[in-house]
Amino acid sequence: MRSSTWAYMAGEALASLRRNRFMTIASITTVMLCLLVLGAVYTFTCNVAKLAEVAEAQVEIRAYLSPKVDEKALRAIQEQLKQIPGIQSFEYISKEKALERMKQQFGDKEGLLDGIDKINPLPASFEIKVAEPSMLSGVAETVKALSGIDEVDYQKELVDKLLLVTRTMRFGSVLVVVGLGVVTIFLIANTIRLTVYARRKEIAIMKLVGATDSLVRIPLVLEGVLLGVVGGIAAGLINNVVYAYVFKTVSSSMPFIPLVLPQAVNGKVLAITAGAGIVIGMVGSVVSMRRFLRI
Amino acid sequence: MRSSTWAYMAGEALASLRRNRFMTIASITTVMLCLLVLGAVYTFTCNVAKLAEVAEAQVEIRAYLSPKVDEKALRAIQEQLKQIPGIQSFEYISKEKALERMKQQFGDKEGLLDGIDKINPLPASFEIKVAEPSMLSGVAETVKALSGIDEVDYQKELVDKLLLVTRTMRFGSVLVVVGLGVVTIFLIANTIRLTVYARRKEIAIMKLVGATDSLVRIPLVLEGVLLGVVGGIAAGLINNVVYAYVFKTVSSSMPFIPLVLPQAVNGKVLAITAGAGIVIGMVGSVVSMRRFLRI
Amino acid sequence: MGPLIRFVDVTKVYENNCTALRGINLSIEKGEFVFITGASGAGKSTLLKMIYGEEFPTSGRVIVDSWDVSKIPRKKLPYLRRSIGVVFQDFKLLPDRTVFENVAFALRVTDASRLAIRRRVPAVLELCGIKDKSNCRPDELSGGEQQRVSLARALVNNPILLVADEPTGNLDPDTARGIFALLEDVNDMGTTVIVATHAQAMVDHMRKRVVTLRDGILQGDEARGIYRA
Amino acid sequence: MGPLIRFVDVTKVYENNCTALRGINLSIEKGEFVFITGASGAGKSTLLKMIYGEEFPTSGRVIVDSWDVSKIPRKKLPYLRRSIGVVFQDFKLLPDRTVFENVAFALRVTDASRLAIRRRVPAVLELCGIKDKSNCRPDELSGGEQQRVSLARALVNNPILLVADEPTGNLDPDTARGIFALLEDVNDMGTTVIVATHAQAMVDHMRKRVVTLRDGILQGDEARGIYRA
Ligand SMILES: Nc1ncnc2c1ncn2[C@@H]1O[C@H](COP(=O)(O)OP(=O)(O)OP(=O)(O)O)[C@@H](O)[C@H]1O
Ligand SMILES: Nc1ncnc2c1ncn2[C@@H]1O[C@H](COP(=O)(O)OP(=O)(O)OP(=O)(O)O)[C@@H](O)[C@H]1O
Ligand SMILES: [Mg+2]
Ligand SMILES: [Mg+2]
Repeated sequence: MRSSTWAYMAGEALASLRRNRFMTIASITTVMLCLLVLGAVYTFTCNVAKLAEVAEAQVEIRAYLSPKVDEKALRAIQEQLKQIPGIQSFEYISKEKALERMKQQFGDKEGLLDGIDKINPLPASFEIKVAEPSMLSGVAETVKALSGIDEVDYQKELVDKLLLVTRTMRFGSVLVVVGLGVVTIFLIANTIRLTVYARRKEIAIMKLVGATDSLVRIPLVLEGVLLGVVGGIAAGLINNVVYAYVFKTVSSSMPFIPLVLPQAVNGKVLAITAGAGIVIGMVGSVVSMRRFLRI
Repeated sequence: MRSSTWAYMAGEALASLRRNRFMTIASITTVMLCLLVLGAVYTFTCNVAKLAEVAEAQVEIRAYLSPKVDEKALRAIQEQLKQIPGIQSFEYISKEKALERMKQQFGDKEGLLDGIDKINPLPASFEIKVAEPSMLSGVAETVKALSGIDEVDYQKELVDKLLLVTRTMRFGSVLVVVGLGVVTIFLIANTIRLTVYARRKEIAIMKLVGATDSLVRIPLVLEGVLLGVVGGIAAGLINNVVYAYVFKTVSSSMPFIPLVLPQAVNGKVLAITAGAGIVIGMVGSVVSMRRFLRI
Repeated sequence: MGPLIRFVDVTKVYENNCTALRGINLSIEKGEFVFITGASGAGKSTLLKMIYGEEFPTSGRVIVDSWDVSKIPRKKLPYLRRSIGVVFQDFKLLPDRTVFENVAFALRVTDASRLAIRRRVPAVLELCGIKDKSNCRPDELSGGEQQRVSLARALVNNPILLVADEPTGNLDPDTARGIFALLEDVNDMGTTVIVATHAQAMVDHMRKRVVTLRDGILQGDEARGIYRA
Repeated sequence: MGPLIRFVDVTKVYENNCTALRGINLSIEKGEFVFITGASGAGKSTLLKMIYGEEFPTSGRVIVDSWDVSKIPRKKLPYLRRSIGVVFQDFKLLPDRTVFENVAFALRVTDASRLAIRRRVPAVLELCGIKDKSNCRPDELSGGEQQRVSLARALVNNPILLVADEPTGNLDPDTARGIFALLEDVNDMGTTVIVATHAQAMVDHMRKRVVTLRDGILQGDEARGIYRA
């Protein structure tokens, strides 16, 4: 095709968007709203994943030292712990610190535990964080085998529960995003099909006058792409602005809730919405046109 | 209008759905998918509210008894607690029980605390649940004033955080449902507008042949209502089945997660989706028709 | 009683500034048979559209029966249109209904009974020679067949006024003659008939009143006239 | 070289079991001017539609130029259609484009240059007497004007074959005469012209080949014939 034909097709796509203003507005808002929801759910999902991660990072192994362990033996154990793969970090909790913590747990009423001070039945211990919650039992075994370690405890039940929940959360949110993605594709494709359907007679006329499939299809596909890109970018930007605001509000009033940084997620959201807009707009118009081109 | 005209209009709505099969399918799927998402989010929201409620129910006041309190004084305090409005329930924790609990908190290593047994520095206490977390401070004050109560503690900071989070969750989920409701209205109305738009020429012809607005409008509105009701009920039923399944799965594998009973939410979801379908279908078609009737 | 239709100083300027009619003054009595002639684009269709309220005058007044069409309230318009049968130049058939349903629709708008519809529609289809196509949709018909469906719809509820815009443009001379004979019959039974047409031979043969437009101006109005453009 | 168009035992039965053509055998040489006549519903439009591939024969073969239209691959169809100019009975104008754009579209499909479009389109609009409506959309035109736009579009890329289905049904006799003169000119310059028409006076006056259909059967084929239906 000569370049003026390409120029014509591009111009035609734009002109058609202008002429069918009603349908243009209807489809852009549809694309935008669908992708807005998709983007929002994706952002939410990222935060769920982050929450799961933070929760898992709380999990730790407590290794109680035998009372016989002296300063030198302690250092030896520390050296050994550093060698064990899967241990991310560990902290030594002396007998005194353990008692202090216990008192704190009982709030203001420290005086009540005063009697215990002289005895201090609490053992010294290590608090060990592992890189992956799944490594817990392995690391626990290894640590238990070290000489000087009396007992190892990692609240297996609680950890198992936690892992079950976080895994379900991750799986559930992937499921939700995929499901919503499918819904979005359907909704946008449906709208584009309706706009193409509304023009089936024009398509037939063009074909009868001798237009090739491409000459009919390219402007319409361009139209679909333009609808998709405008709606998608709008959805992405709105999402970005709103999330930045939510992040600011929540992290100032509830700093203890771990949120994903806007910088970390906004780019992806924009890419997803714009990308989905383009692809669905294009594929949607190509597919919906097919049957009307058979003339 | 005579009854045969009404019959005609009803028949016409059905016939039109059949004739425009393509648009019928497109709009029913749109209605269904939109309301599916709305229903799912509503169900999720109910569970968020439940979670918040359960979390808030964990909040309790601990009132420590002075060591001087004897059997009779204890009974007097219990009587007084029963009178205080805002207290939902309370439990007496004796010194022995307190110690036992502490031992449990330290897991397997009970032996280590053996020495403490003879002393038992822990005080007896009441665990008090209030009806509303907002009543906490008031109830705490009242309880503290009782004779025989040494100290009152309710982890104010933690409770404040919790209340902030649960309140935000509740507010957030209302916002999400409302926002998504608006999106749903737009999406469905858009689709219905496109289908009405596709028939603007037919509407014009009917008007030119002498049809009143009602004769054109009623069948089209009936169509919109049918689309809405079918899509809405389908969405509601799918939601119900899926949630029943999710509930069964989660409550058997993760019984510690508090989920709303399907019986408690499914009816509402069905009512919401079917209701929204009908209303949006009806209003959507009435509104989109208006400009095409001016002929 | 005055004339059935009166145009008083009617001018029509379309939105694109195209002036279709200029200062038209015209009276048509009840029971008349009038041909409207004129070259393509002279304003014949525009004139007819003002009678049944598809277009409204930019200035001047159009009075039909007791209605002032130029300022009829939207609510009343359907009642005016029902009393007028219109054969549209472009047929205006409902594309996804059968021939029967298309014709029946003009009865349904008048809230006619089921029985009336079942009796009247086939009779009119027979009259227009398309009874065998009752169950076809318009896009399954030839051009001339569609035109006759449009005519059948215009006749079906015995209008007091029949407005036909080029009702035989797609018909062979024989069929056209039949249609004109039909229009004459309808007129004989009291219906006022206004026909915009290019069928010179028919106009010349029938010797009815001929109103001629040229460039939107009323150029001629002869009682027993012949075709002029 | 054989004839430009050949119908061999062509029968057309539409999906609703309506038989539009039965065993048609017909040859049209390059450069001929042929009228197709016949009553409304005789099958004229169906016959024409088979030439440019809007409908395909149920049995038999249709050969146009070097193409076997009855089994042309979908990909090739546009190229056949471009070499044929068609005036559709129902005009088939693109509703949301101007007259200029509608006519230009038939050039665009041939990948014509911008210059060619700017030169050729106004010339053809002039020829058909609708140059002053260049910037109007079809719904701003009278019936006859739309018909002439359809004609202009058919002529614009100098087709080797012009197929006109009732091209003067909405035109006054004077304008119609002009159009027929135009068709004769085009024919004189070498284009084969096939016209389905009910314009008895014109057919009788021009004395060209007349092919007559009746109920889908080829009823007559006279070299210098007169109108028959
Ligand atoms: N909707 C419209 N908008 C703008 N201009 C219009 C419109 N309808 C008609 N016109 C113009 O008004 C003039 C008269 O049109 P009209 O349809 O009345 O002609 P007509 O006499 O019926 O012609 P024909 O015999 O070709 O049907 C024409 O020049 C036409 O272009
Ligand atoms: N798409 C279709 N589906 C079914 N039947 C059709 C279809 N098109 C035409 N017909 C039927 O085929 C027959 C021939 O139609 P055609 O359009 O060829 O007639 P025609 O000679 O052009 O008539 P006219 O002069 O009225 O235009 C008619 O009886 C018509 O009802
Ligand atoms: Mg006209
Ligand atoms: Mg025809």
